[in-house]
Amino acid sequence: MSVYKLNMEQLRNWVGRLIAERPVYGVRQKDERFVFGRLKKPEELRLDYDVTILPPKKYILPTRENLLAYQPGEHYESLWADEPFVLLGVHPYDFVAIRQLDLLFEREKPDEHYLRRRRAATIIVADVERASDNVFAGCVGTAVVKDAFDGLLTRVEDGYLLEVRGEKGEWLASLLESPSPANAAELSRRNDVWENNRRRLRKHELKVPPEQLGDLLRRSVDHPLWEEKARLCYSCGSCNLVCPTCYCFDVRDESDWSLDKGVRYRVWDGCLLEDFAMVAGGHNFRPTRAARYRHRYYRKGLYVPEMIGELACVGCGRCITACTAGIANPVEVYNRLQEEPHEDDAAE
Amino acid sequence: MAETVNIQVDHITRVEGHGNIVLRARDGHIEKLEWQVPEAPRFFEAMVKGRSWQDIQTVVSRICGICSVSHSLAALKAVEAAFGMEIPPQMQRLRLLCHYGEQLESHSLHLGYLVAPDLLGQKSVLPLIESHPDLVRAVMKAHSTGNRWMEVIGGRMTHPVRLKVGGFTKLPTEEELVSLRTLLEECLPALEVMADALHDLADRLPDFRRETEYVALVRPGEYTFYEGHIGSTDTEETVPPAQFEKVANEYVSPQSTAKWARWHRESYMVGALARFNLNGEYLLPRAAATASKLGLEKGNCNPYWNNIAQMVECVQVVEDGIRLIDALLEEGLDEQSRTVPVTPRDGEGAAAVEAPRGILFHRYRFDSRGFCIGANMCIPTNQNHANIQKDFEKLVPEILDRDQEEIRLMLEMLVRAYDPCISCSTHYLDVTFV
Amino acid sequence: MGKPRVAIFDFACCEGCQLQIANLDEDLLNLIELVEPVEWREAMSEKAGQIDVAIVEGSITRAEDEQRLKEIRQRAEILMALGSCATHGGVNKLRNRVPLEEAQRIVYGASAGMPHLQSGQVKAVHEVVPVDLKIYGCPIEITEFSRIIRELAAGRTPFVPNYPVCVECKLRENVCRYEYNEICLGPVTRAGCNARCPSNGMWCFGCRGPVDHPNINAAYDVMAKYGKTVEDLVGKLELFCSGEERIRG
Amino acid sequence: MRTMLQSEEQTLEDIYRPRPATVVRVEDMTRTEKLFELELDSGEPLGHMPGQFVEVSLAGIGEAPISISSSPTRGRRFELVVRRVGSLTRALHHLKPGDKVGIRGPFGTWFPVDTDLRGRDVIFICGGIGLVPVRSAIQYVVDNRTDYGHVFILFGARTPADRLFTDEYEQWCSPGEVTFLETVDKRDARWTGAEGVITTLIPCIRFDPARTVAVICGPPVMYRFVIVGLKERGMAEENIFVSLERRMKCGVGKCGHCQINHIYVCQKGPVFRLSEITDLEEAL
Ligand SMILES: Cc1cc2nc3c(=O)[nH]c(=O)nc-3n(C[C@H](O)[C@H](O)[C@H](O)COP(=O)(O)OP(=O)(O)OC[C@H]3O[C@@H](n4cnc5c(N)ncnc54)[C@H](O)[C@@H]3O)c2cc1C
Ligand code: SF4
Ligand code: SF4
Ligand code: SF4
Repeated sequence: MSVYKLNMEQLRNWVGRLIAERPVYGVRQKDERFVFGRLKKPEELRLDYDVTILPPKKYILPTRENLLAYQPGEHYESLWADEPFVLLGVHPYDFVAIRQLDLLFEREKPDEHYLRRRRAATIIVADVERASDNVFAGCVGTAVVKDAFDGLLTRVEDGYLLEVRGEKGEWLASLLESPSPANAAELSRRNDVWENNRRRLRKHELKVPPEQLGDLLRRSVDHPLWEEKARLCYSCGSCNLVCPTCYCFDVRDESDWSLDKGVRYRVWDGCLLEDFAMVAGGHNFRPTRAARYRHRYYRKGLYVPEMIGELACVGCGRCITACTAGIANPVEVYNRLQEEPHEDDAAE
Repeated sequence: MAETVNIQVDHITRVEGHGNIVLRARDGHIEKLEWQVPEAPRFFEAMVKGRSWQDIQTVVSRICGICSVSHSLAALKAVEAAFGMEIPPQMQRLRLLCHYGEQLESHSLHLGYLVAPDLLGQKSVLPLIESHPDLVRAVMKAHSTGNRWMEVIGGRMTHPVRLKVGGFTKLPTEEELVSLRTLLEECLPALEVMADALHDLADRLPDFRRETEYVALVRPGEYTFYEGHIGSTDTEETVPPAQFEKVANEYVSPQSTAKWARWHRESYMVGALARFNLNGEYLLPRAAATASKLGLEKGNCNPYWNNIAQMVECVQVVEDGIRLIDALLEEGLDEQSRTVPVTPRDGEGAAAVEAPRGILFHRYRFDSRGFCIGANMCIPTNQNHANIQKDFEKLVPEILDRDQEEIRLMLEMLVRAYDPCISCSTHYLDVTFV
Repeated sequence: MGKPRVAIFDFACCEGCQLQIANLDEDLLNLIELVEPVEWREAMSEKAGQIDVAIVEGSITRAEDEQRLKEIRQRAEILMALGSCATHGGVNKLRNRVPLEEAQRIVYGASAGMPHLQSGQVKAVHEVVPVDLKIYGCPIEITEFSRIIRELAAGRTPFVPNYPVCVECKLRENVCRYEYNEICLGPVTRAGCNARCPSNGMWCFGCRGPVDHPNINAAYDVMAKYGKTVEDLVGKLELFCSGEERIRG
Repeated sequence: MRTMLQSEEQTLEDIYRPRPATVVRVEDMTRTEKLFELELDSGEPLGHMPGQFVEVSLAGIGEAPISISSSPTRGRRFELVVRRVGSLTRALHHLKPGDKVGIRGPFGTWFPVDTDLRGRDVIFICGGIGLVPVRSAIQYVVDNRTDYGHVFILFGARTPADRLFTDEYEQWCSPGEVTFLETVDKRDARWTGAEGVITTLIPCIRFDPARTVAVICGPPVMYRFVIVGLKERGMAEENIFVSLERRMKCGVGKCGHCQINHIYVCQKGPVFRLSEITDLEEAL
C-alpha cells in the first residue's frame, strides 16, 4: 500500500492524464444535484458532492445493457463490453454496494457480462466531504472502506491523499507527476476524516443492530406497518431504481426494421412495480402494494444478507429522497418494527 | 364544355383537418359554390377557462399539431403581457429560433408531402419515392431538420415542453447548438433541390390572379415572424397586437364550423404570400436569391404562389437560424436569464405571432390567482376561409368550360395552396368577451 | 402473406399524432417495407375497402363521427387508438366539464345555435367501439410507435409499460420536480415517453393517462407534504384525464 | 472473495446465450397445447433430470421458461409441451419441423427420482398443464419400473378436451402396479368418467403414508387443497414434493422476478420439498 499527497494542481493534472488514457466517469453537477458522467476535462469533477442521483453501479450494470445480438436462424452472439475505464469519486457506501453486487453476480451461475465490465473498471473511492440530507452510512458500517479499492482519495486541508492498491493502483500511481508520499501527520489527519465520517454520516439513527435485523424481520411479517405505509405507495419503483444494491432486471428483445436482426437487452426493473411478479394469464404472485413494499425491506434486511452475509442496505439514503410519497426510509421502518412490536409477536 | 358540373369533395385530402368543396353548375350557371368546413368543433376557448396560467400553453398547444410552437408562443406572450412581464432578449431569440424550426417543418411537409403530388400528377407522395427519389430525400431532409430543430430548442418535435411562461424550462447545450448549426448548413442543399424542382414545375401552378388584402406582422427592417405590429397591404397604418380584434372581424358563416374574418375588404389573406408581399424586401441574401430565381415579386396576387413564398421562407428561416445560432454561441447561453419569476395578477393580455399559415392571435384574461377567466384565439386559417371562398367565386367562372376533373383538381389545389390548418380553425371569436 | 394493409383515420384532435408518423421521414421508407398504407386522408387521396389495421386518431364528438367510426371498425381486423384524444379523450374531454350549451356560447357566442356547430359529449374511441391496442401520448412518441409497429409485424404482443413515468425519469437521472416544489403527475402516469417532460425541466402533465391501478389516494394525501392543495392536483390531473374515473380520489 | 474478478484471462461462458436447436416433430394436443420434439444442433443430449426446465428463445420475441416433458431415458431428443398464452408461446405454436429455436438450460431442481422416490410408492397429482413436467418423471419411473413401488397417477383437467397425453396412459399403466385416476372439472356429453376437482380423487386411493412420496404440480390454486388432502391422510411434509411456477426472466438466479421470499425459484426450484417452504408466506 502506498499513500501519496496531491495538491489541487497535481490532482487536476492527474485527472487530466487519466482522461487522456481511458474513459473516466466522475461526478458532475446536474441542475441542483449530482450525477456520474463521462468527464471531458478535470474541471468538471466535483469531489465535494453529497450524493449522486443514481449510484455508480450504472457503469457495471448499465440501466440498459445489450446482452446478445441476434441474426436470422436463431443465431445469437454475445455482446461484451470490456474496454477499460475509470470510475472516479465513488463514495465508500457505493463501493460497498458494488462489492456486494460482485458477490451476487459471481455466485452460482456467474454473470460474465457483469464480471467483464467489473474487471474493466478501475475504481477510485473518494471519502465523503459533504454529507447528504439522508445519508446514514455511519449506522451500517459503510462510511469508510479500507480495502478492495484501486484508489482512495481523501480530502485534507490543502489537497488530497491518494492511496493505491494492487495492479490497477500501480497504474494509477504511474500517472502521478513527481509523486510524494504522505507524511505521518497527513495520515493521521486522514484517520480523523474517517473517524469523523463514521460519526457524522448519520442523518437517521438506526436503532436496530444490523446483525439483529434478520430476526426482527422474521417476527414482523404481519406487522400492520406494511399496510399503513403501502397505503401511500405509488408502486413507482423509484426506491428500487436509485438503490445501489438493487439489481433486478427485465430482459427484452428489440429488432431493427428487418425484424429478424436485433438485440436482446436487459433493463433495470423494480420489485415495487405492479407487474413485477405477474405472469401470462394475469396471475400476480405479489399482488398487493403492501406485499411488494414489504418485500424490499426483507430483501435489504434478510434475504440478501442470507445469501452474502451482509446487510444489503448501505445507508446512502437515496431511496428516502427519491420517494415522493415520503415512505421509503428504511431506518424509520426498521426502528418502528423494533419499537412497536406487533401484538401477535409480543404474545409469543 | 361540360353542361353540368357537379363537384362534391367531402373531406379534401392532403390538408390538415376536414374541409369540403361543393360546386354545382348547370349550363354555365353556378348554382352552388362553397368552401365548407365541417371539422368537429373542439371549443378550446371553453377548455382553457378555469385553468391555471401554468397550464394554458400545454392546453392550447393542442389546438394544432403542426403549428403547436406558434400556438405555444402566442399563448406565452399573451400570458406574459397579462402579467406585465419582460422576457430577456436572449430567451426571445431562442424562442424565435424554435419558431423558425416550425416554419421549416411545416412548409417542407406541405410542399413535399401535400403539394408535390399535385404538381407531379400523383395522389400521394408514395409513388414519388420511386419516380423522384432525390426530391423525396430532399424533402425528408428538410422536414426532419425542422423537427430536430424544434426538438433541440423546444424539447419535442410537436407540442414543445421547454417553452414556458417566463422563459425556458431548460436550455440547449452549446454542443447541441453547434450540431444544430451543422444540420442547418446541411439542409441548404436539400432546399436547393426543392427550389429547383419547384422552379421546373412552377408553370403547372394555374395562372390566376385576384387582388386582395394581405395581412401580416411587420417590423421595420425585418422579415418578421415573432414580433411586430399588424400590417396590411391596404393601409400604411399598423395595429398593435393588443388590438387585434380591430383587424380580424370574425363572423360565423352557415357553411362552416370555423369562423370567417374581414378587415378593409370582404376578405383578406394571411400566410407566406402575405408576409412576402409586406416584408419581401427584408429577406436575407440567399432567400432573396431564391425568390428571384423562382420569379416571386412583391405584389403577386396569385394565391397558388403561396407555395412559392413558402419555399422562399424555408431558405429564409434556415439562413437566419444559422445567423442566430452564431450570435448565441458568440455571446454564450446565459443560464441566469433562462426564466424570470412569474407573479400572477388580475389582468388581460394579447399577442400575435406568424404561424406558418399566417398571423395568429391569442388573448387571455386572468383572475388575481392566475386562473383563466376568458380566452380568445384567432387562427390564420379562419382568416383565410373567406378569401378562399372569394377566390373560388372569381376562379370558377374563368374555368367553368374545362373538364370537370380538371376543375376539381384546380379547386383542390387552390385550397391546398393556402395550406389550411382546419383542425385549428374551428374556433370562434367571442365578441362578447366573457 | 402480403403486407398488412394499414389506414389512418382522424377525428377531433390536433392531428399531431399522425404528424408524428410523417415525422418518421427516412424511416417512413422502412415502414412501408413492412406495411402497405392504403388510406390516409392527410397524406394521400386514395380510399380503401377492407383493411388489416385501422389507426384511429382523435376523440369522438358527434353522432355522425360515431357512425363513421363504427364503419371503420367493421372494415378493420385490428383497430389501434393513436394518442391521448383517442385512448382516453385527452384535452378534448375538458369540454365535458362544462355543459355543452355553455361551451357553445363561450366559443360561438350568439351564433351557437347553428346546426353544424352541434357536438355531443366527447368520447374516447373505446367508448364507441372495441379497441385492440392503445398507443398513448400527446403526441405519441415515434420511437415507441415504430417499435410497436415492428413488434406487431413480427407477430408478438407489443410491450406497453404499466409502470409510472418515475421509472424512466429515474433511469434518466432527472432531478425530481417535487424537489422544485412542483406537482408532477409522473407517479400515477403510464410510462413509455422516456420521461420526456421531466427530462426537459417540466413536470409530467399526465398526457399518457394513468397506469392500470394508479394510487390516486396517495397522490391526494401527499399534496399536503408539499404545501399544495388537492385543488392544485385536480387542476393538473384534469388536463389530459378529466374523463378518467381512475383519477378521482 | 474476488476470485473471478481477478482472473482476467479466464472468461466464462455467457449464461444468457441460447444454444440452437431444431424442431423435429410438432403434435397438436388440445386447442391450446402443442407438443414439440427438439434436438440440440450440437447433437449432444440435453442432460436434464425430470422436473427441470429450459428457457426457450425466439429471436425478436423473447424467452419463456418451459418444463422438459420427456424423460432423459428416452434418448437425445427432448419434448416440450407449450400452452399458447402470450407472445412467445403464440410464436412457438407457428413452428414447423425443421424450424430453429434457442435453448438455455436445463435449469432448476428436479423430482428426486433417484433418491427420495426410489424404492417407495409414488403418488403423482397433476392439474391440467401440471402433467407436463410430471410426465418426465412418470416416464422415468416407467423406464426404471422395478426401482419403485406402487405408482398412483391422479390427473384432473378442466374439460375432457383439455386432457393431455391421452394415448400414453395405457403405456404408463402397462408394467402393472399402477393406479391411474382421472377427473374433469366440467364434463361434456361424451365423458363417462369422474367429474369434480382433483382433490376428490385423493380419498379414492389407498396408500401407506410412511412408504409413500407425493409429487404435486398444477395451477396456483390447486396446491393448498391437495396438500390438505394428503396431510389428512397422514402424509408428512418431508415426503411431498411440489413444482412451482413463477414469473421468470433470466433462469439463472439474477433477475429477481421468480423470488419466493428469499428463494430464487429458478435455482432452488421449481421442485421443492414441501417442508422446506411451508413457512414461506409467499410460496403457496
Ligand atoms: C418453471 C416453469 C416451467 C414452465 N413450464 C411450462 C410448460 O411446460 N409449458 C407451458 O406452456 N408453460 C410453462 N410455463 C409457463 C410459461 O413460461 C409461460 O406461459 C410463458 O412464459 C408465457 O410467455 P409468453 O411470452 O407466451 O407470454 P407473455 O405474457 O407475452 O409473456 C411476457 C413475459 O412474461 C413472463 N411470463 C409470463 N407468464 C409467465 C409464467 N407463467 N411463468 C414465467 N414467466 C412468465 C415471461 O418472462 C415472458 O417473457 C412454465 C413456467 C415456469 C416458471
Ligand atoms: S435501501 Fe435506500 S438507503 Fe439503503 S442502500 Fe438502497 S437506496 Fe440506499
Ligand atoms: S419510491 Fe416510495 S412510492 Fe415509489 S415504490 Fe418506492 S415506496 Fe412506493
Ligand atoms: S419528476 Fe415526476 S416523473 Fe420524475 S421522479 Fe419526480 S415525480 Fe416521478
